[in-house]
Amino acid sequence: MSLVIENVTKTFPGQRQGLFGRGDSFTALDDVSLRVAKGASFGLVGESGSGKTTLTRCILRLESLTSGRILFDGADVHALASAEMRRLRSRLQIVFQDPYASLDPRMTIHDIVAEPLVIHRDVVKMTERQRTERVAELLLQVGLGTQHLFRYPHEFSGGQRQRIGIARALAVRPEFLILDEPTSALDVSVQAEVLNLLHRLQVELGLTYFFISHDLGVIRYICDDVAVIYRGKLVEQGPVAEIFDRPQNDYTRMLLNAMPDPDPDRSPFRRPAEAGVGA
Amino acid sequence: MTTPEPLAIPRRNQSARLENWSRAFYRFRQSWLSMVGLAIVVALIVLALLAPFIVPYPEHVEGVTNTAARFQPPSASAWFGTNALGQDMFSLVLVGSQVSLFSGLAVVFIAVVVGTAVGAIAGYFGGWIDEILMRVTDLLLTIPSLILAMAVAAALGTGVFNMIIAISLTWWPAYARLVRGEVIGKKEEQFIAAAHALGAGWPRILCRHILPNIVSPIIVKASLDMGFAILTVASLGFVGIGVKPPTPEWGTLLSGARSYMPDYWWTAVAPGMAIFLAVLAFNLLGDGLRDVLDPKARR
Amino acid sequence: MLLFVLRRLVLVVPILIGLTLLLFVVARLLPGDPVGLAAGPNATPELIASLRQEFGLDQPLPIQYWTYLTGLVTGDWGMSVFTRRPVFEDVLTYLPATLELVFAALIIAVVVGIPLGLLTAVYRNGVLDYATRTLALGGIAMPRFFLGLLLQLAFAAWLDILPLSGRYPLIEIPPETVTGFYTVDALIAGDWYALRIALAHLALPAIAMALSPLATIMRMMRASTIEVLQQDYVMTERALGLSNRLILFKYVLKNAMTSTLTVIGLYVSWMLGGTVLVETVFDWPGLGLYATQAILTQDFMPVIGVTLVIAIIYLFTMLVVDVLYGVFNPKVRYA
Amino acid sequence: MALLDIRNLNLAMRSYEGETQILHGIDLVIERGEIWGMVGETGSGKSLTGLSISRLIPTPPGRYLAGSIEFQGTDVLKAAERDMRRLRGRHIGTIFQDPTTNLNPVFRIGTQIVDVALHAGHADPTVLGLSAGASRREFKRAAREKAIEMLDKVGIPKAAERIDDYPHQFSGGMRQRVLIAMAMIGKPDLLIADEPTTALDVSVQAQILRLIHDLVAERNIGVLLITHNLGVVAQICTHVAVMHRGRILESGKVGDVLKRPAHVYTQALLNSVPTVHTKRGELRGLSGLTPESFA
Repeated sequence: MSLVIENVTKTFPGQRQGLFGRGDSFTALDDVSLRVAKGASFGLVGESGSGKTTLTRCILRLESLTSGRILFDGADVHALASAEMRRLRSRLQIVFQDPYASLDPRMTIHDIVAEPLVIHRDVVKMTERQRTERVAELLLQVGLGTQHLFRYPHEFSGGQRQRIGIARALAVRPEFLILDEPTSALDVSVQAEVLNLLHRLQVELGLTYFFISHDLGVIRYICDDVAVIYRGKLVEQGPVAEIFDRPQNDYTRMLLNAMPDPDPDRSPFRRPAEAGVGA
Repeated sequence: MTTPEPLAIPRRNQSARLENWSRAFYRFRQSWLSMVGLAIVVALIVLALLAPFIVPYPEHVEGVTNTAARFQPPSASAWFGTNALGQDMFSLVLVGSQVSLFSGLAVVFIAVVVGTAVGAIAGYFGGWIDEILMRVTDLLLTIPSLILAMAVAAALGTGVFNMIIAISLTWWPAYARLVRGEVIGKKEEQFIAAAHALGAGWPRILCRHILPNIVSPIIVKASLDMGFAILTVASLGFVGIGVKPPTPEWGTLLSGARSYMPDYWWTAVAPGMAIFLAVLAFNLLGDGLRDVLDPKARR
Repeated sequence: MLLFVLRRLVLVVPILIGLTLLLFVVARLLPGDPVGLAAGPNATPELIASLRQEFGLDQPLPIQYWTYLTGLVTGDWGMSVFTRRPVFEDVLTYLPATLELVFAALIIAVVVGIPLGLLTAVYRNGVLDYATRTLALGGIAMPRFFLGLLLQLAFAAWLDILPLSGRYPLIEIPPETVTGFYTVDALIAGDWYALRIALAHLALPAIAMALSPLATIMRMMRASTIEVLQQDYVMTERALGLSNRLILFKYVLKNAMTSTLTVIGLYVSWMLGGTVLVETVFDWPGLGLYATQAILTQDFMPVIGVTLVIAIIYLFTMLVVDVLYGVFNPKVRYA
Repeated sequence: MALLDIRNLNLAMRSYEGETQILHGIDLVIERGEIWGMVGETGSGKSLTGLSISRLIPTPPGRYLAGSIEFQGTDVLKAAERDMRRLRGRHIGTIFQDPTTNLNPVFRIGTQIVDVALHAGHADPTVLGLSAGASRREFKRAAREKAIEMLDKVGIPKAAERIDDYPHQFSGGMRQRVLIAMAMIGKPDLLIADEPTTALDVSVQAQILRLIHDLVAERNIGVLLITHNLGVVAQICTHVAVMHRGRILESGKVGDVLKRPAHVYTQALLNSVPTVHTKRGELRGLSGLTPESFA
């Protein structure tokens, strides 16, 4: 089972100006090709406007493709009939960036996590009682207690909500998980716990990760391979160790240098004399 | 896997939902203005329901006149005094509340149902469906609602049912625009993309995710609109296109009283104040609901 | 900017055509027999037939609509069966009275509403704030026609300082028409006596019409000012030492105006539609009275004429509001 | 006497649920030329401390229970509003986090920056290179000139033309530069920057930090940089104060605090940041900490 992206290009039509005129179109993805093997942890690094979110929406068929193909386990995602696509969705899930916006504020935690079980009830045959037990089991799996199963999202912290998002994604036992900057909205200490949780889940459930982030430290910690995307083009791709230690592309090199490192001695502003001595 | 110790699953008690509502009602109780509004609204509805049973002079309501007791000022026997035909104003106004309240309710109900349906479909599907539905809505919005309602009511003939149809015809577009805007706003939220990614179809997304999240602005507008619907019903009555006599209606009563101003002022003040109180009550209620339901609007 | 205005104009045409079609269908298909009413109870069949022929009511509907449409453009808006005069002529005579009333009410609502909204937003929860807010709630709830009656009762009947109704006393000669607005014409003619009479007659109906919009504009202005005051850029301006007066009247006001503008635009149509009520109370010879008589006699051509004029004025106002919105909000202008 | 001397600052904030104390005795001294980092997680009270220095927290709902904030000798908490207004913009410059919401959308950027320059100019004409008696027109002309000069200095290309553009015509990075120009145009002695680069991409963040560093070195001013990002602190700050739930747990030179942290919370924070060198499994969040460790 693997994800193959072949020469995907996506252009958005320009804004409609007046009745007839149309602004210039915008190319979000330009001939992107990459492969994610089963069980691997593939990282995609890019800044805002680089097209990384558009790519995830294309993989999930929330956006159409201008050209190119996306194959999931050999099946062409954008050619599937809607029924097959629905079944495929149970094997491919996503965790979003903003813990405050990715959970329906009007639903209890139980209903949120149980929703995939309800949607795919033809595949996952469960009674109401079994669904509740499965939800409780999932919450424990992501490190949450079951005592506030029927509470609403606004009663939880950012870190807890992100765990609920992960529980929902795991409900129908997917094989492939897309993580769209899952920890960038969290405090650094909470981020560490969520990253460790994700790592543990991958090992225990044999999941394949497609991990999107602008934080190179997070990518290094979670991913085996990485691709760097800049203005819709993949500028570099390969094993993390290789790319981080010997970047070939200027943009990658710039990103690596710009990333602030908590060790003062590595600061570009620090003239060696100044380090530790203070002005 | 973690060791499968017994899962402590709390009963699906409604405590969470209950607690939510009690906290909302606590905030509602904070502003006494909204409580006053709620009290009047409840009183009005109860009075309107009980009107036929508690009316002091039921025969006046059927049109019986008592010209001997013409133009009595407000007194113990006739709290609001009597009109040109000697009928007890209090009874007329009391029973008149039935027409105003229930037609107002009917107009808002029809407008909310039709408007929400049109707005949700136009907002969710966009494209040419949105274009067509919105052009029709804009078209109806350009027409001054009162005149069109008058024209339709006059052509279809007077009567409560025709009046309700006439007013709601020009009333639903406002809801269509409101719901369309809200749906377009909510459609972009991440939890909607999440529902898509889970494989949910458009009916589930629209009804289970989007609509519950836009219910508050609709409730607030509906409660504010109740007052204005009563006002429009009374306006039609005032212009002479309201209900067929002898059924009493606040607008017609006020219009009738006009010719006897300024000497017998109470014949006009009674129905006038009734309209004012009803509209004020629903506005206070609407304001209170907006502060509770729409946290952003908490001033 | 011009392109922005042109684009908006192009969008208005389809709505107008749609409007005439809708009105035409509504009027034609509705039951009710204007000719019968005009011809009188004991009219002979021949008289009714000739009347129908005279008004072209016997031709097939599409033809009637086409002649109607071409007529619209050339100023032939059909005949009023009741007044037996061209609708276009009637509309032209009654329109200025309604417009004068609506503009006067709008000016009162805006001139009083905007500053009051701003003040109550800045001095939130003060005595002024609570007083104006409760008054505003009362203002919105007060039916215009009932308010009209009360004003007549107080100022005309008991205090007798303002005329009870009517637009101009019959015994007086109104100033010669330039704009059709008595107040403006009197000013142009420099006839202070005529101006005083015109204003005296205009005062009560304008106030009755203005109270509800004034209250809503005030509340809208207050809400949007409060929202703007909570924006980040106001904190930055305050952090960089700009005075509260400069921040409020320059930086906050312009932002708050953008959202209040749309409400003002909507109120023009609400007022135009509602003139019939105030005109009935004050016997104000405007389009409202004319429309009411037409409706009561089921004479559909004037109703279409009046509704069309009011719809056109509404579309024109919305265009002006959009343009002003573009002036206030540069992002829209470059869209 | 120090540029900024905060002593035992205690602040409580009232919400409709009641009053909660936010700052529990903050002590901080900043001298000219020092770039102080104030690092802490959400809810640590770092932003409120920053806002207190220019007394931007309205009271109510805020209430200062105790302590003082002395800026060049004057106690900010007791100063008259008029004096405070003269301090803001002229002696204390402020930058906030989100460039998309900190510029007034319906005004040209020139209008806003010229107004700030005029304010500073009236407080001290020499800022605009004018004598006290200059006319209004001269003030306006000098202010616009200074604005263009400042925009150019912060790296806005073709500043003379772009001064009349609207905020929505600039990128996030450019807008942050405009905000820095506005904060620096009054020649302040202290710059308060609340998460200035959090909303920006890493590449733009590096340029903005470089800009702040150069401006500070050139004008020898004090800086309070509020952030949750330890990397930013390590990169640009000379000193750092670690905050947690309204208390400064540890403060001192960056080299000491970040290399040899004395407090267990600082150590835990440092261990939570995944750098390009962290090996998988090394990350440990705050799991090891108990409430006692903050006693």
